[in-house]
Amino acid sequence: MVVGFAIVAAWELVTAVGVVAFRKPMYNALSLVANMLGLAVLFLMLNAQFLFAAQIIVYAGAVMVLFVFIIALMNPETDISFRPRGTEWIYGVVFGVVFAALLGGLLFNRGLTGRTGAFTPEVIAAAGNVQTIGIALYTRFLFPVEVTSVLLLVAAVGAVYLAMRRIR
Amino acid sequence: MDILAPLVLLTPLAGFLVNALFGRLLPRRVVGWVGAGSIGLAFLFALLIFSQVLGGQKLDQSYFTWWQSGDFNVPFNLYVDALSTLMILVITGVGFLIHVYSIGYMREDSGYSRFFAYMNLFVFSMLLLVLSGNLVWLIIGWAGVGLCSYLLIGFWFERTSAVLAARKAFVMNTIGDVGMVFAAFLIFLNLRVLDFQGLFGRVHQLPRGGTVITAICLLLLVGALAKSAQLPLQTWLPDAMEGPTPVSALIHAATMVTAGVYLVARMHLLYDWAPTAAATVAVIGGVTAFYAATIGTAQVDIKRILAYSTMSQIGYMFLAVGIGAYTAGMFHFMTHAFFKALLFLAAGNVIHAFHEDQDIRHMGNVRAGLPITFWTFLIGTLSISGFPLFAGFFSKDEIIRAALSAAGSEFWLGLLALITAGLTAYYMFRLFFIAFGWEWLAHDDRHLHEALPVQTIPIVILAAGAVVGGYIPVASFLTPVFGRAVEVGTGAFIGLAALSVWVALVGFALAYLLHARRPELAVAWRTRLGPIHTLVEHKYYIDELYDRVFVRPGLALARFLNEVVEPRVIDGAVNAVADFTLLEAREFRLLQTGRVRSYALVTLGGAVGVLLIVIWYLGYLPWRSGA
Amino acid sequence: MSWYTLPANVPWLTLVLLLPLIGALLVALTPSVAVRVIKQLGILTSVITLALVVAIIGGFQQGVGNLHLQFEEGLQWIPSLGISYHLGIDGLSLFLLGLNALLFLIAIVVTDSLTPRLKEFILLLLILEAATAGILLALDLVLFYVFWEAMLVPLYFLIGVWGEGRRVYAAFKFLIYTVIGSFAMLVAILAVAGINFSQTGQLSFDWTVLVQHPAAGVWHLPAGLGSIGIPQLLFFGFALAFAIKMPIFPLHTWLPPAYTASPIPVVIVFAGLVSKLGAYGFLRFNLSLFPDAAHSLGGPLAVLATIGILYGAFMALVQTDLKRLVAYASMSHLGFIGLGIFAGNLLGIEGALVQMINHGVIIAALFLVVGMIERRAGTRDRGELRGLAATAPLFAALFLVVSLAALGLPGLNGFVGEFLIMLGAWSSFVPLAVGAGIGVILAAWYVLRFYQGSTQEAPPQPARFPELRLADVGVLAPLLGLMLVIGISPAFFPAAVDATVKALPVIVR
Amino acid sequence: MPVPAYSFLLLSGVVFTLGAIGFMVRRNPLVVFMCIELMLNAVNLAFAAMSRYLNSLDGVVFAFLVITVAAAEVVVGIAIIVQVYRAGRQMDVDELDLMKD
Repeated sequence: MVVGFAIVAAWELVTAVGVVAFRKPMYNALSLVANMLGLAVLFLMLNAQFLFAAQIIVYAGAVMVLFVFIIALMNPETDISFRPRGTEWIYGVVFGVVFAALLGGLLFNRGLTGRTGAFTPEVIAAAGNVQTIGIALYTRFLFPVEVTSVLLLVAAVGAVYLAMRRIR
Repeated sequence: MDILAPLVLLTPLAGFLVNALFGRLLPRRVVGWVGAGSIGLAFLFALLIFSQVLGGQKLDQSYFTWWQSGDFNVPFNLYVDALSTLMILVITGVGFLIHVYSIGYMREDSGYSRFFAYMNLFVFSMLLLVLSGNLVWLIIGWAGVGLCSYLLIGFWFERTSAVLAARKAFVMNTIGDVGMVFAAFLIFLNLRVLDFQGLFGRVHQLPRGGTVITAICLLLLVGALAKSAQLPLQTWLPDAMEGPTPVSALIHAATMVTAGVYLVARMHLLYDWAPTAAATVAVIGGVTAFYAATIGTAQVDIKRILAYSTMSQIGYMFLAVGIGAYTAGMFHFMTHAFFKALLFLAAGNVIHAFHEDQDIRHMGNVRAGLPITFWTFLIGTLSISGFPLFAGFFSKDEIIRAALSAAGSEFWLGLLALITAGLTAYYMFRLFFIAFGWEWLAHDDRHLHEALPVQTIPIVILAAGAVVGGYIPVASFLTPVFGRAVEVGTGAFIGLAALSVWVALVGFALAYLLHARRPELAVAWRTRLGPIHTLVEHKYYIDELYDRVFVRPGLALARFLNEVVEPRVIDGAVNAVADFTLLEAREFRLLQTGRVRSYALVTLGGAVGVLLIVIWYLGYLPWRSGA
Repeated sequence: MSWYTLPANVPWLTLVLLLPLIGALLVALTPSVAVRVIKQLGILTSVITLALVVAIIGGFQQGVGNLHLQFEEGLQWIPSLGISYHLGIDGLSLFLLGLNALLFLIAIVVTDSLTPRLKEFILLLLILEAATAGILLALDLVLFYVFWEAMLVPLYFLIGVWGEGRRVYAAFKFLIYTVIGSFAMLVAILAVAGINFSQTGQLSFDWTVLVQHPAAGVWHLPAGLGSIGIPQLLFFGFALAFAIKMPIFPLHTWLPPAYTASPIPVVIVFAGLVSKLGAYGFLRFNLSLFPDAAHSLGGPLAVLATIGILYGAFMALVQTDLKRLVAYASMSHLGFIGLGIFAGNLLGIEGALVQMINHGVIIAALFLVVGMIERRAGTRDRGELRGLAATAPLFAALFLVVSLAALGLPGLNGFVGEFLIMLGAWSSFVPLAVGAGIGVILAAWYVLRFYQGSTQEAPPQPARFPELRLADVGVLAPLLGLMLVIGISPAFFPAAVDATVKALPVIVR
Repeated sequence: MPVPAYSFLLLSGVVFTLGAIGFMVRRNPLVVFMCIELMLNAVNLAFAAMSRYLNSLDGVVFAFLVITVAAAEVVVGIAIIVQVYRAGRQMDVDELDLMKD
């Protein structure tokens, strides 16, 4: 188990660096696909089969296909210059590192706790993973789910509208 | 009586409402008789009350609540005793005669119904003032009187002078109202009552002559001074002559100016308890009597002379109530009501006959043209001058006697009153000789016409009152209120009477000499007295003084606030803050670059900050151990 | 009061809030060319609202209910934060609610049908009515805040769009001033709830909860700079919002431009009602939640209120624009209300309450009169008006009654409030009562200058000044009636509010 | 031996930071977008991990919602990028500053 996690974690880190560091957008996109697949594996290890499926279908499938299509369609050159303008990015990197350090400090201190719930792996296994999630989604989280669906609808309409219109 | 008292109030109010709401639709005859008739009816009710009060009855009845909260409980209650009965009799009786007179006097005025509406409201307010059983409603009546005087002084509102005079009267009266209101506060906060019955019962809880009772009495006095035109709040009264003449008669004889005297008399238990305040009343009264009389000697406007004579006579009344001779003061109030109403109404006839000219030097030969007016005016003059056996003689004499027989400072006030009596005789006969003239001063080419019977009959009735009013036993009627007046020995009585008659005769003789027998002497003396005459003629320049000290600085301060403080200082400070903010905003605007990255940087910084706070709270920072 | 009992299961107060909104919706659905329909809809809505409010006032029972609150309605809104939709009415808000309904009716009636964009105008007025009613009814601090801010939006547009002169400047100045105060109040609201949470463990923004646990504590400034009482600090936060709204000297400079720029229907509700909401806020929050701070800070505020009385009076003395004149007169009168509130005793506060109604009635009537003058004469400059009593006697007569009420003539309504306020002030701060008395004298002066300057002397100017029509008299009539009724027999007023005022924490303390 | 919870969280934090750094340094809007997706994924990982170790479903549900919202966001975002591209502008976030005050 630990070994498996170590391998996947390393995979994740490498692909994440790839997303940030490759010059060609297509490579970035492919790195991201790889990263997401790795993430899906991690979800499996966390006993979240439903998320695993959603991750593969929605992210690695739909979203990344969209990215790749667009990149292929527009065929942008290599990034004009890797270095952004201004000095903000330097502070950004510094902040990012500080952020990670703080987060790490927090984690190593085991500062994060939470209230334990009733859904132990055994309970989930007994009722079936997807069924449990489904019941939660459509009872306790009904309202957020509905709101999200509205959001999706709006996004779809917006995307169509934007795609139709030419910017003058 | 608990029904009669409101009826006395309601009939003038009904007259007011009819004339105010429908007056323009009604024919003039109806308007006039509604106006006068309502007062007449009130007089009849007052007579009924009088008969019951003679039988020893009193009334203190509350009709509805005005405000109740905690122990602040103010009802609308009416209080009828001998004092208020005397007041309502004079108010409605003399008021009725003045109303009847007005039917004739105002017959050609375009504001006929308005005039009667105001007059009825005036009488109503005055009745409310004297019948009210607590201070709040007294103040309401008090202010109503002030309002009506404002309305009637400014009756001819097209005239700028009338408008200004009305405003002056109102503002001065408001000063008095505020004084009254403050007095009411002190009374309530110290005694927790505002109704008279309770007040009279509890006033002795205060220390005698203490600060509180003195302050109460002095504040009440401020109200009384404003309403009764006594020093130093007297300047509105002469200007008030801008109103129609019947209004002057009503203000001076029956209503308004006597309210101050009534107030002090009504509150006599308080003034007895505050000797300093009472002495102040007496001093102000005596000084005002003298002051007004001196001014009266130098005026040429017939109504102004009468106005100063009123001020002077009210001064007598203040002197009387100030030294504790309440019955004498109220007695003089009654006789004064007769002869002053008479004088004003007769003067109104003369003014009408001389085509609204009020300058006494342009008048003359009245006896031939207006015989009734002439003779009644003479009766009035004799009465006010204190000639023996006329009404004024008895009442004025009583005041002077009371003052002279007292020890201490009142004695000097008595002497002043005596001198004033001489002055009164002088300026009244000066007026009479110049204006009403003898044949040798006649302006023959004028055709003078006597007034209508509706005007002369009230004057004749008043003249009768001015003659016989002195024989009415007011003192014994008022005994239940003030107690028995101090008896003076017969010898002293006759001696003092002879003295005052002698003084009056001196005044008469002087007037006869200077203005009838040898007018050139008057001219000579006027030049010889030069500056003093100018000073007196200009009312000691007190109007000008007030204008310089209060009115102009007030307006100047207002302009200064409006033009400098408001725009520069206050709004300036606000705008400075706004400008500073704008300046800062312009610098902060540079942060809005529009580039995604800078926004993201801020967001990231925020995330770091949040994390820091979380960690700090959980106590994981190295420099803070423990949660 | 309490001539009858209203059925208990009807959400009366929610109806008061909803009716104007329903009216606004109907107006919104009407085509904007149907001018008559729109105006009649507006009038109908406000008449029904007024009738409803009158029914509620009639059914109000003195001294009944939890904290003397009646017609209470409560619904959870954001339960996890202790925020609820809690409405209720007591002696503090009862008659103001009536004033609210009455003034909006008058405002809509006097709205000229030729007003451009009438539809939006009426719509905004109705929304404003709902917001102001909400301010009076809300018993949850967050709900109150929501209504308080919601009031600004329609008001801003009503001044900025339909105003005159420097209308955008005026509206913006008003907005900025108010928002600054509102933010201070928002912080104070959050702090009040937070402190209550730390003291009682119950997170609630409910007035009925907070009023029973007055905040306490002292905040020690760092570096030994002394300490500030926390109630005083919170008091200040609320006071800033309300003092600006009232306004209390020297926070008043938004007022003259805003009143001058507002069209007459707007200024009627603006001056007649909105300014009173500041005073109401003082009573509802400052004096109830921080009684100790009210005692310690009441003095300085009372001094400011008295300065306001005199300052407004002096300013009114020299104004030539009638609207500005009435604006300063209003400020002077509001100084009285402030003085009564900060006197902090029974009579002062009751006087302030009745004076709030009086001020609404009187100022609305004065602005109506100014509007009539302006519409007939085409000018508002005092110097260009003279002798109108000769051409329009009825107008002059009604104007006179309004003026007399404004200068506090005993027997009319202004006197009742001023008397009680000065009595209350006298028992707390004697010099301030004397200052207020001087203000009364100045009021006689400036009101008479105003009245006499425009209606008296000769020759009449402008020469043609049409007499009032029946409709004009009808608009003024309810206000004149109130002036007389409250002036002569105001006993109904303490009969309804006495229990509430006596139970105010600032008095109980 | 089970994997400790904080190792998942740590991984999540590192990936998130990488995404954030990428956001700060890249100029191609498409890549910036990908970095955002990376950060969202990192968060999802944290959600799922906490859900697992606290025996609660809330984290999973939230992760699901995040996926949905991310999908919506990508759709709209890419539509905007396409529009900008069509308008012939350079693919450079530093050039897109029309929102400047």
